[in-house]
Formats: sequence, structure tokens, C-alpha cells
Amino acid sequence: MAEFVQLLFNGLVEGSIFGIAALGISLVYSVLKLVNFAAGDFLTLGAFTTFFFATNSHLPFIVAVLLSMLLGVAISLILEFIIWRKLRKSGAGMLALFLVATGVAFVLRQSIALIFGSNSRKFDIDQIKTFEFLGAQIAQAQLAVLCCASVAITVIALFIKKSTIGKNMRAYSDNPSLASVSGINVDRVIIATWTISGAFGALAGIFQGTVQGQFTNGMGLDLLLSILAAVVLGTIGDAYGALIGGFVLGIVMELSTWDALLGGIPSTYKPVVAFAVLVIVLLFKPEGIFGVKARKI
Amino acid sequence: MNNLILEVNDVAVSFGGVRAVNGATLDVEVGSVTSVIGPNGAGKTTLFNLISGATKPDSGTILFEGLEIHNLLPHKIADRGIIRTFQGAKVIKRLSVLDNLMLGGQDNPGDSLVNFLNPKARKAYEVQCRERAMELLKQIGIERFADEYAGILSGGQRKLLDLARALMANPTLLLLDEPFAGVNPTLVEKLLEVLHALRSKHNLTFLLIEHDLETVMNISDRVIVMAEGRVIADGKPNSIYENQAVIDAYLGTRKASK
Amino acid sequence: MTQPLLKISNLEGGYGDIKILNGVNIEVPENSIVTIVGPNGAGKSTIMKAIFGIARVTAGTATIIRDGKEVNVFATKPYNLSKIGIGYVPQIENIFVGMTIDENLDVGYIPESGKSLEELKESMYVRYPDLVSRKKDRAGQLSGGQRQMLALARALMSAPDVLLLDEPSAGLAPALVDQLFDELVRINQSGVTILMVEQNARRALEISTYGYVLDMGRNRHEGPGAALAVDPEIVGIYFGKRNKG
Amino acid sequence: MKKSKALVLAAAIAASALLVSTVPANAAGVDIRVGTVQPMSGAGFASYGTGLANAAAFGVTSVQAAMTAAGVGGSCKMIAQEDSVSDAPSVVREAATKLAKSDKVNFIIGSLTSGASLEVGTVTAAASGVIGIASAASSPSLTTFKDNDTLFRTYPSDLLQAVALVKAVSKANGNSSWVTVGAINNSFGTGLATAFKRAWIKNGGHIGGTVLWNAGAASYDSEAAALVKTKHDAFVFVDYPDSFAKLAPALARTKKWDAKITFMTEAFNDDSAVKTVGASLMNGIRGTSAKTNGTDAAGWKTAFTKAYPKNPGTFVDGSGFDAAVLACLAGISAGGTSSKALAKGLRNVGGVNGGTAYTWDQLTAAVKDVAAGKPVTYNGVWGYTKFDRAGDPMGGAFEVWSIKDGVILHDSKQDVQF
Amino acid sequence: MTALMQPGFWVFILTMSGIYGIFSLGLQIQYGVGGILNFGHVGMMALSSYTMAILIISHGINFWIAAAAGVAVAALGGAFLGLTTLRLRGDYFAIVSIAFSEIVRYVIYNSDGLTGGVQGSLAIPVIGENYPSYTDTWDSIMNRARDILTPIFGEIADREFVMAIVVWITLGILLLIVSRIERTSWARVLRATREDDEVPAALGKNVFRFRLQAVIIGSVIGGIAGIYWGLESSLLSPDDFLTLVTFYGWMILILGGATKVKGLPIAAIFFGFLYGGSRFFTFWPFSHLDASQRAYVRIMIIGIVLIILMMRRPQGIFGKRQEMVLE
Repeated sequence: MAEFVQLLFNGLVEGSIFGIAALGISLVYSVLKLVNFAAGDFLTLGAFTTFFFATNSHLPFIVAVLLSMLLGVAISLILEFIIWRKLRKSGAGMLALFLVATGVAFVLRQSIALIFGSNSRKFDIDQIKTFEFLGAQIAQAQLAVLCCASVAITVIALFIKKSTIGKNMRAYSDNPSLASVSGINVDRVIIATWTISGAFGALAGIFQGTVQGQFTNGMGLDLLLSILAAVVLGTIGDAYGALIGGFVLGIVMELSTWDALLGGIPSTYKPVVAFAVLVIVLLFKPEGIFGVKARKI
Repeated sequence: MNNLILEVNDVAVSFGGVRAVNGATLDVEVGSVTSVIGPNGAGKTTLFNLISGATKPDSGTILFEGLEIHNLLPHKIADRGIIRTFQGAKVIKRLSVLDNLMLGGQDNPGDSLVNFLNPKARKAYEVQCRERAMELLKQIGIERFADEYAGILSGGQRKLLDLARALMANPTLLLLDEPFAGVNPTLVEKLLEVLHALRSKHNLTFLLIEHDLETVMNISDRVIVMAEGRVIADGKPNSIYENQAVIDAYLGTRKASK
Repeated sequence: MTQPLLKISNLEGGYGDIKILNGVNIEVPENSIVTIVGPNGAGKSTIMKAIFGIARVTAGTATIIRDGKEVNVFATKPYNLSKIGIGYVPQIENIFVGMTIDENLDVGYIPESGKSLEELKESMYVRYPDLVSRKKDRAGQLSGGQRQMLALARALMSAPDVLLLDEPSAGLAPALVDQLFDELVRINQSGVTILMVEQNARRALEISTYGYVLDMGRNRHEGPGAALAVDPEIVGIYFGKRNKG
Repeated sequence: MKKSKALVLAAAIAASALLVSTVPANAAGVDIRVGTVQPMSGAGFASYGTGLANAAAFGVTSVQAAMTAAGVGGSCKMIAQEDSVSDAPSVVREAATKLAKSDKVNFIIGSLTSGASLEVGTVTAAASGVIGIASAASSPSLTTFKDNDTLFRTYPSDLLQAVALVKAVSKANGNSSWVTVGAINNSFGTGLATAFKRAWIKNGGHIGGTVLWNAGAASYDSEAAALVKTKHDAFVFVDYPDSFAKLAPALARTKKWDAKITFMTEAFNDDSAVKTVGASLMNGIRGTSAKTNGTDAAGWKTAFTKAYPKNPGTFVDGSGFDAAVLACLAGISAGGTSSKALAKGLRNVGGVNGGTAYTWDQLTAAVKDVAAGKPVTYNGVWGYTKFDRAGDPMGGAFEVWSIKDGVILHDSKQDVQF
Repeated sequence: MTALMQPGFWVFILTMSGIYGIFSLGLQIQYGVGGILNFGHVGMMALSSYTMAILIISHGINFWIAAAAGVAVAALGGAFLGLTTLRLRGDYFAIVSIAFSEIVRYVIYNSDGLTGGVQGSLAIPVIGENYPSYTDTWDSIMNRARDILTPIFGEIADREFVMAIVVWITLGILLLIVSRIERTSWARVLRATREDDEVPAALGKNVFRFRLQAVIIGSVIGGIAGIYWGLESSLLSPDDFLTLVTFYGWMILILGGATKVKGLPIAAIFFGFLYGGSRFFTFWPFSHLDASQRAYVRIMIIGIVLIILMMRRPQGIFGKRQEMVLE
């Protein structure tokens, strides 16, 4: 039992980080039809800049986090203005956008390495402090991340559901051509999308750095495929789906190692389990967990 | 011998809790022109999707030439001889107009990769298919676009191409989904002539969805009226105008009073 | 004649390299219903698409009177057209199918309308009571007629001076066509000017103040709607002989 | 090009003449060309690769300076330092091919991982006049690899390392104790883990369990749970500091892990490693590493950091330095540029044929000896340099170090000898 | 600059370009014709090269049979991928296909007893003593060919030179076959499916069959690339089959113009020489950087070139602009 609770908790923590990163990717995809392969590197950037602000510049951690999120947003917007906007105007398809995103990922990843070096970093956060819950050791830093991430996603999901700009975003992803002729400020929608994606990308990176205690410039890339799996699992474009997709993936990956289940799969197979879950779910629900079967017209 | 080519028995299907077709029963006689009319959302297009296999029914049966087809995949149903057109006139935009038509060719040996090693058979068919396609293009008057991307055609021209492509497939039963909507009246008449010629020559059966009542009344042997997923009336064109259920559900009082 | 609310002069344009409009002139007086008819490929819908930046404009002007001042339509970004009083209902895909009915209305609202969101929404639900009970449903679940009503309501949420409609009756059952044209008259009576493109030429012209017949991207005929609807010459050429009787 | 070709030719003629007459070599001097292949830009390995590449460059300049100081002709130059991104064999192959065919180097130092180093071996075996020196490869595969004697390494084989670990663990816990082995799931980790397990069982011990973890895993908590669940008197972990820094907190959180019964490898015999993981988590951890006598490793580190202030600094840096120094010395000693001559040179300066022992701060004297045709024993900064027939460093002493309050203690009483 | 003039390395780059070209050709038939977004293509390469290596090393099977079996297993992999997931929407299929290749890679990574695991092909278990390396037969053929060619071409004709010729002849033949296939009515149907499933289905075409065949043919071609990849490396490692390699294949495909095969070999060479050639970027301003900074900048340059190319010519070097803008 204790082990189950432990694995479940670990899975939830990881899942919440997947979820928060997945949200940005999911939004960008549904609004801009862009599979943002550079998203992983925004995670790395967020963690490294937070480290820089907090540890090198001795700013309070929360200030460092906010500054990093701002930076993530700024870079997302700069890329929008110098690259994505022009590409969309030239009528570039999904694949062209995707390839440019890999190009952006190359540039971003190498820039981070060039600026911050290849050494690993860690935040000045106590990783060890735990309390016992049902026999499981719950790490305080992890619990904090789980709470913050879940709250952040819920808030953003509510924002997307209720606010004017959120509704406009959904309208744009639903039907871009109609949106642009029905008084929706398309530029503002796109800026909002990049803002959320940039800020949440950085936040996910900071959370991952917090949970693991240590990170290198390969962090984002290592997580990217799992995050993409979470996006698809929770149905592309669904904010809550991103969180649920992340949770499902995180929990399944952790629980797969439990001996009570089929004797436990070696933990080196965790990524295989994650992808297998993705494939199996899609076989039964081809449009993801939250997908709706559409009426053919 | 049964002269019904198509029998739809108590077919139902729903999407996300909404019953699109709700126990529809109808049949089509060999060589007839049958029109399906009805208000929007009555389930007409869904009915077509069911017959052509694009949608699987939740319950009910569909028989074509006396054999069940409702569990078959769309291409199997097409192989049996039911060919359809689409409401929005679907053309393959990035294929040439000619290629769009040649897509309709049936039993093309070139469709099978095994015949890649048998170029003789492939090419013979291809030449024959191309000739036939060009002939049809001339009939619908867009042969000058043969080698252009179909994506450059206007809405009306796409309708024509969609129809011609269906004819390429030598159907026994042709399902036409709003073939005349958005086509200007002069062209509609030309189309009707083509269809009439085909009907008399090949004993083709037509089942069509159409909103333009005058056209429907002119060409149909029989009219089926659908509303809310069911058949609410079925009979000779003239009888429809007098049917109170049809007036309520579809025509509206003003039209009927005319 | 006073200055028209919306004026399109010598409009030329099309898609990519293909030219569809070859100099179109349309005038829409305030509080009128103006209908554009003509055969396939005449460029009817292209006029509206040109105004909304979907089709390319190569020459010509379009102006609208807003608060007594003349505003250049082509110099306004498509999503700002609602702010200068132009509403638009495209022919297809004219609602957000993945969003609820209520949200569709929210999205159509702009603060520049000068009215409150709640007030406008309320008036829409009064106008289209069918929609009230389905507020929380996804718009994709609506039937064709309801969709068209929702599309109209969505466009009206910006409280436009002029409403542009692209084939509003296309694909509607006859009974619904009647309802629709009745509704358009009502909208017009409430003070909204209408410019529409229609295949169902006769019905549309019957309710129109003025009509234009377009062919090959040019003005061919024009005149008061009712007169145009029965002009034998025009009927013969453009509406097909069957429609005569 | 023409000039250097002529020089090489002259050197070759001179060398062949010398082989007969055994007169001291290198009056004319040889131009030794060195290149490195290391993962410098990819995720995960970049800091190791960069450190090794920098250290190699430092080694080359050190010998060059010594040559100048000793008045020995010729040169030793770092020609190019190629990046292998993440050490994928195909990329290593590309980089090594460039060094061998375009840059015409005599020595390729690298790459980091065993698989990648074997790829270097494939290139050197096919080319002529190029020797590969792997700087961090520990896989036994390198020993058996058919490299035509063109692939050497400055890092001990897992087989050697495993025996040292076995000795250290059995000394602390007894021969028949239960050991749980944990390793990073790459060739470094699994190779040594497997070698250790075999050696441990042969030694009469028991294995309580084996847990592997992926380098870039999203979390390490389930791995930690699996580790502490096993029956164990001691842990043996084979890992890099970067990934252990993520595992260690997870282990600590289980409250069932004791650092004092944990044995690790030389990767953690390094201040930066202790800093990466955190001193509190490392308290009491013991480990083995190769030991060389008389080398001022700390002094070297200071000198290296001064020369390369931006160097990321990892435990393995010294191995790259040793490889470069050996390459340059071997070049001087070889008196020719054929693969055979260079290989012979490497053995000649690594101590196989005896000779005076020199360390990194005595290079001028070493160069003088070598140029005079004498064999020397270069005692590496990092470990052994005495190459056996397969090009592997032969065993000597391993030290057992331990960490207390962030300080690495070297207690020679615990050392294991072969 | 003299290093730049040495042909040896460029011959190697040419070989790799050719292998990448073959790899990319597999994607061409899937995407360029069928519109299928396969991001797991590298999995097929892994399957074929590992199958070949295992059969030769562990079972002593004849090289030619092993190579053929490798391609066959890649085809089976394609069939499996297609049968299980081809019914998904395009973008979902793309992500799932990544999952497929990653599963293949992780299984290789963790199946020590079969594939040598993380140690690479060198650790593939050998039955008996003195089994050959999997490249032995091939190497002897290459060396024999080299001995014939050296008198004609001189010193440059080394093993690599022969390899380059063989790879490019293979690519040439495959290009010919694929361009022929693209002119059949089979390809016409497949092209139709890339835009719309319903139209071809309504005309009696089994859309799924056509797509599945496209994936399998693409996988066979990917498998052939895998065989050459294995022979060129002489050592296999799971690290060689990262998703990144699939992306390189896509870059070549898109640069070449996706829908036309003729641009593909040129794009492959462009990519190969950009990738390998950027190793020579040591001149000003790169001379101001140290080696590790240059390593970062090199990959950055590849990214920047890619971005600029796609922005300038989103349809690729040889692509048709018109195909992109049709509505």
C-alpha cells in the first residue's frame, strides 16, 4: 500500500509537470497548427534563467521565477514576429512549420549551452525534506510543485474557458477564417497563445528542475517526447486534457514499476510503457481521451 | 424477381447522443429516379453516408440487390456498384482535373502494385481510361482544364467534375447529394439532359438529395420526405404537396399554398 | 440621393493570379436591403471576401460612413471591420462548432458596439427563442436552420450598421428559406442595413430595396429589387426559364 | 602541405635509417598532429566531452612547451577538435573520418563512450598512420576489438575496475555479503555493473538486485524505491555525477538508504562531482579509483583551470590530458608516422619498457629522454599509462577514497593492489 | 584550408548523403505521394540493420540472406505500424509513429541478450567461437572492388570510394523505381487519399490498403538505407537511431520539394555537405570561438540555414508553389 501511494504520488508530480508543459504545446498547436518542437528548450531556458537570477544574481526565488517566465514570453513573441508570422503569411503548411520549429530548437538549445555552459545546475531547494503519508515519503518540494502546477493549469484552463481572450482563442482554433472575419483580434489571440505557452514552458522547466534537484541543458529535450505524448493523450487543444494526459502518463509510468503489477517492469522500460499507453489509448479513442466523435457532413 | 435495387430497413445512427437517423425505412426501384427531400438536419446526408458505408448504422439493415451491405466498408460498397457524389462537391484539389476523373476508373490493373511489373496491362487500361475521361470532360464542357489542378475550378465546375467522376465508375445506383445546389439554372438543365441520356442508355438508378423543389418535381419518379431522421412521406411527386406532415416539417405554409 | 452607407467603386481583384472582379460598383444606402445576384463564377461572393481580406484587391475603393465620417474599408484590418460597423455571415462554416451557443454569442460581441454584452445577448435570445434552451450545447449539434440563426445572431452581436450575408439561404429547406427572409426583413426593420449575395435570386430580390446583377465580374444590370425580380430579360438570361412561371 | 609532406618523408627516411642504427632519433624533429573527437554540444555528455577536449589541448601545448624548453625539434599540434554531438557512432565516424582524412592527424583522442571509441577504432584500423586513444571508454569490448593495434585507451577496462571494487567491498563487508548493484543505463554503467556482478559472485558474494536507470528520465523515485527494497549489505553504484545528482535525493527521501554502505567509482573522486550531487548526500560514500604514484593531481587541476578558466571541469579531464601527452611523447619516440611506429612509441613512453618515471610537471625532462631514444614511464595525472598488447592500461594500484563533510579523504591503508 | 581539399572526407560525406537520400526516399513515397506523416521512419532503419547484424553474428547466416531478412523485417515493422495506427488522424499518427521508433530503440537498448543492448552490436551474443563481424563479407567485396578501381582512379579509390559508388547507384535505381511507381494509377489513388479519404473510398478504392502499401514500401526503402547505414558504421548502437535522424530525413525531403523525387538527391547532398562541411567553419568569425563554442555554433548554423531556407522557399528547393496555395 505504502509503495502504491508512493508511486502514485511520484506519478502525480511528474504528471503535473508533463501537463503544464503540454498545455502550452497543445494551445500553440490548436491555435497556430504548429507542432512546436522547440518547446522542450523553453523548459531548459526557464530552469537555467531561474538559476541565473536566483543563484547568480541573488534575487528572491519567486522573482527569479517570474523573470524567467517573462523571458520565456519575450522570446516566444520575438520568434512570432520574426519567424512564425511571416511563415504563416507565405502559406507554409504544418510540415514546413514543424521543420522550422526543429531549426529553432537547434538554435535555442545551442544558444542556451553557449551562454550557460554545459555544466549541470541545481536550485537551492531542499530536496530531502519529507513527511510521511500512508507509509509513503512525500517530499515537500514535490508536493509544492504538484499543487502549484495543478492550480496554475486550472487557473489557465478557467481563463481559457471564461475570459474574452480565452474564448477568442478557442474560436480562432475552432475556425480561424471565421474568427478573423467576426471581429476577433487575431493578432491579440496569437500573442495570448504565445504568452501562455512561453510562460508555462518556463514554469514547467523550473518545476522539473525543482523536483529533480539538478538539471542540464538536455532537460527539455529529454522530456519533450513524453510531453508530446501527454498532449496527444489528452486530445490536442484541450487545456484540461493536457493536465489529465500528463497525469495518466506520469502515473502509468511510475506504477508500471510496481511489483504488484505483473511483477513490475524494469524502470528502464518506462518510456516504452508511456508510448505503449499512448498507442493503446489511441487505438480505442483515436482522438484522445477528450476527443469528440464528429458528425460527418 | 424483386425489382427493388435498394432496401433500407429501420436504420438508426446517433452521434454524441443526437439521433441523426432514427429508424428510416425506404426502398428504391431499379431504373427509377428517387429524390430525398426534407428540412436541414433531417438526416438525408447521413442516410447517404449509411448507404455508401461512410457511416455504420447502430441498428437496421441495408440491402443492395438483395444482399446486405451495411457492414461493408465504403470501397466494397462502391465495388458493388453504388457510387456517390458529395454535398460540397469534393474534388482532389492537388490532382489534375483529368486525374480526378481517372480516379473513377474501376478494376484498374494499375491500382495493384503487383501489376507494377506488368506495364503492358497497366498502360492499355490507362489509355482506354484516359479516352473515356476526356470524352466525359467534353460532355461537361471543362476539357480545357484537363491538365490543370482541380483546385482552380469554380464551385459549379467542381460539381460537374464530381458527377462526371461518379459516372466514370460505371455505377448501377448513383447517389447524388445536392447535385444542383449552387449550379446556375442553365447548367442544371444541361446536366439533367446528360443524366436522362445515361438513364435511358444504361438503365441507371438515381437516388438524390435536392432542395430545389422544382427540379425535384420535374425529374423524379418518386419523392421521399425525411424529417428528424425518419421518412415521413413517400410517393409520387405531386402527392407530396398535399401531405400535411410535409407542409409542416418542410415546405412551410407559404410554399404549399402556391 | 443622399450619400450611401457603403460604397464600393471600381473594385477589381481575385485569388492569386486569377482575376475575378473586373470593376464592380455597388452602393448600399442606409436602411436598405441590397442584393447581388448573377450566375456561377460571376464574382458575387468574391466582393465580400475582398472586403474581408480573403480575396485579393488589385484596384478600387470601398468606403463606409461611420459617425458621419467616411472610413476606408480596405485600409481597415479584417478583424477591425466590426468596429466600423460591418458585420459578416459567410456562406459556410459560419459558426464556431466546437463552442457553446452562448460562447458563440460572446465571441461576436465587441465593446465598441456601445451596448453591454448582457443586454445584447438578452435581445438575441428574445429574437431567437429556439437558442435559449440550448445555450450550453455545442453549436455543432444545431440543425442547419438553427445554425443559420446563430450565425446571424453572432454577427448581430457587434451591433453592425451594415450586415453582409453570403448566400444565407443556401442549403436551407423551403420552409426555413421563408423564415430566413422574414427574419432578414425584421433585422432590416430594426435599423440594420443589409447587403447580400443570393442564388435564390427571385426570393431575395422580392424583399430587396435594390438589386445588382453581376456577370463576369462586372455590373450587368441594376434596379429596384421588385422590378428586377420580374424583368423578363433578366429572368430569361440569369435565372433560367423554369423560374419564370 | 608540400613542406610538411617533405618533412614527414624526411622523418620517415631518417626513422628507417635509425631503426637499423639505433642512433638517438629526432634530430630533424617530427610534426605530430593531434585531433580530438568528443561530445561537446549534445545533451548529457557535453561537459565531459568539452573537459576532455580542453584537457587534451592542454596536454598538447604542455608537451610543445616542453619540447621548446628542451630544445627538441619538430612540433606537437592540436589540429582540430571535432564535436560528436551526443556520441552517436555515425557522427563519431564522420568526425573521425574528417580528422583522419582531411586533417591527416596522427592521433585521434576520443571519444567519450565505449561505442563511440570503437567507431574511432574502426576509422583508425582502416586508415594508415592514425592511432586512436580513447579517453573514457571502459568497455571490455575495446580489448577484443580488431583494431590492428591502432586503438589504445587511458581509462581502465571494467574488468580491472570490477576487481578493484570487489576487493574494496569485500574488505569492508566480507566476501559473502549481499550487494545491490545500480547503474546508469548506458554502456559505461551496464558494462561495469555486469563485470562487477560476475566478479562478485565468483568471489563468493551475493547479488541482492540490479536496478538500471535512464540518463534523461523524468523522475528517479521509483528507481530509488526499487533499490532500497532489495536485500543488501552494501550498494555499488555506477553512475555519472549529473544523473546521480537526481537519484541521490530520491534515495535520501526513501529514508532507507545509507550512504555509508555505498560504493562508487572514480567518477565521484572529484570535488566538482561532490558539489554537483551535494556534500550532505555524499557523506560516507566510498569508492575506488586508479592510483598513480607521485602525481600531484591537485596541482595539475589548478594549472589546467588557470589555462582553461571556462572549462566545465569533470572527474575524467585528466584522462584527456594523459592521452594527449602520451600521443605527443609517442610521436617523438616513434621516429616515424606509420601506425606501427606510433603504437610502439606509445608503449615506449607509457612504461612498458621501463625507463625513468615522469609526471605532468616533469615533461621537459621526459621529452629530453624520449628524444634521446630512451624509454620513459609517464605517470598519468589520471591513471595508468602502461599499455598491454591490446592497448589497454595494465593494472597497478587502486585507491579507496571516502567522502566526509564534502571532503574527499584518501586513506592509503585501504588501497587495493594487484 | 588544405584540409578542405582532401577528398577522403568528402567521399565519406557523399556516402552518408546517399544513405540519407535513400532513407528520405522512403519518406517521399509516404508523404510526397500519400501525405502520411511518418516520424518514426528511423525505426525501420534500426530494425533492418540490427536484424542483419544479429543474424550474421549470432546465427552465422549468409550476409545476403541476412541483409534481405533485415529489409523484410523493416517491411514487417512498417506493416505493423500501419495496421495498428494508420487509421488515426494525420497529426496523431505522426506522434504515434515517433512512439513506435522510440519503442524500437528502447527495446534494442534494453535487450542485451539479443541486440547487445547499450553496448551496441559489438555485444551481440556470439554462438560458438570466432564468428565474423557483420561487415566481413561486405568488406571483402568492397576491398575487391577497390582493388579493381584503384588502378583506374588512383589513390582516391579506397573502400569509402567504392561504398559511395554503390550507395549512389542504389539510390539511382530506387529513384527510378519510385518515379515509375509515382506514375502509376496506384500513386494517383494514393495522392487522392492524401487530401481526402472519402472520395477514393466512394469510388471503390480501399484507402487503407493503399496507405498501408505506401508505408510498407517506404519502410522497405528505409530498411535498405538501414543496411547501408550498418555497413557504413561497422558498429551499431541504439544511439544511432534517435528521432533526430528521422527529422534529418524530413529536412532532405522538404528541401527537395516533397512531391517531386528529382530534387531529393540534390537536397541530400546539400544536407550532407552542410552537416559535414560545417566542421570546416574555423575561419573568421568562427576563429574567435574555442572548439566547444564552435561545436554549438555549428549546430546553430544548421538550424539557421534550415529556418532561412524554409522562410524563403517554404515549398522546398524544387517544390511547386501552386500546390501549397490551392484552396
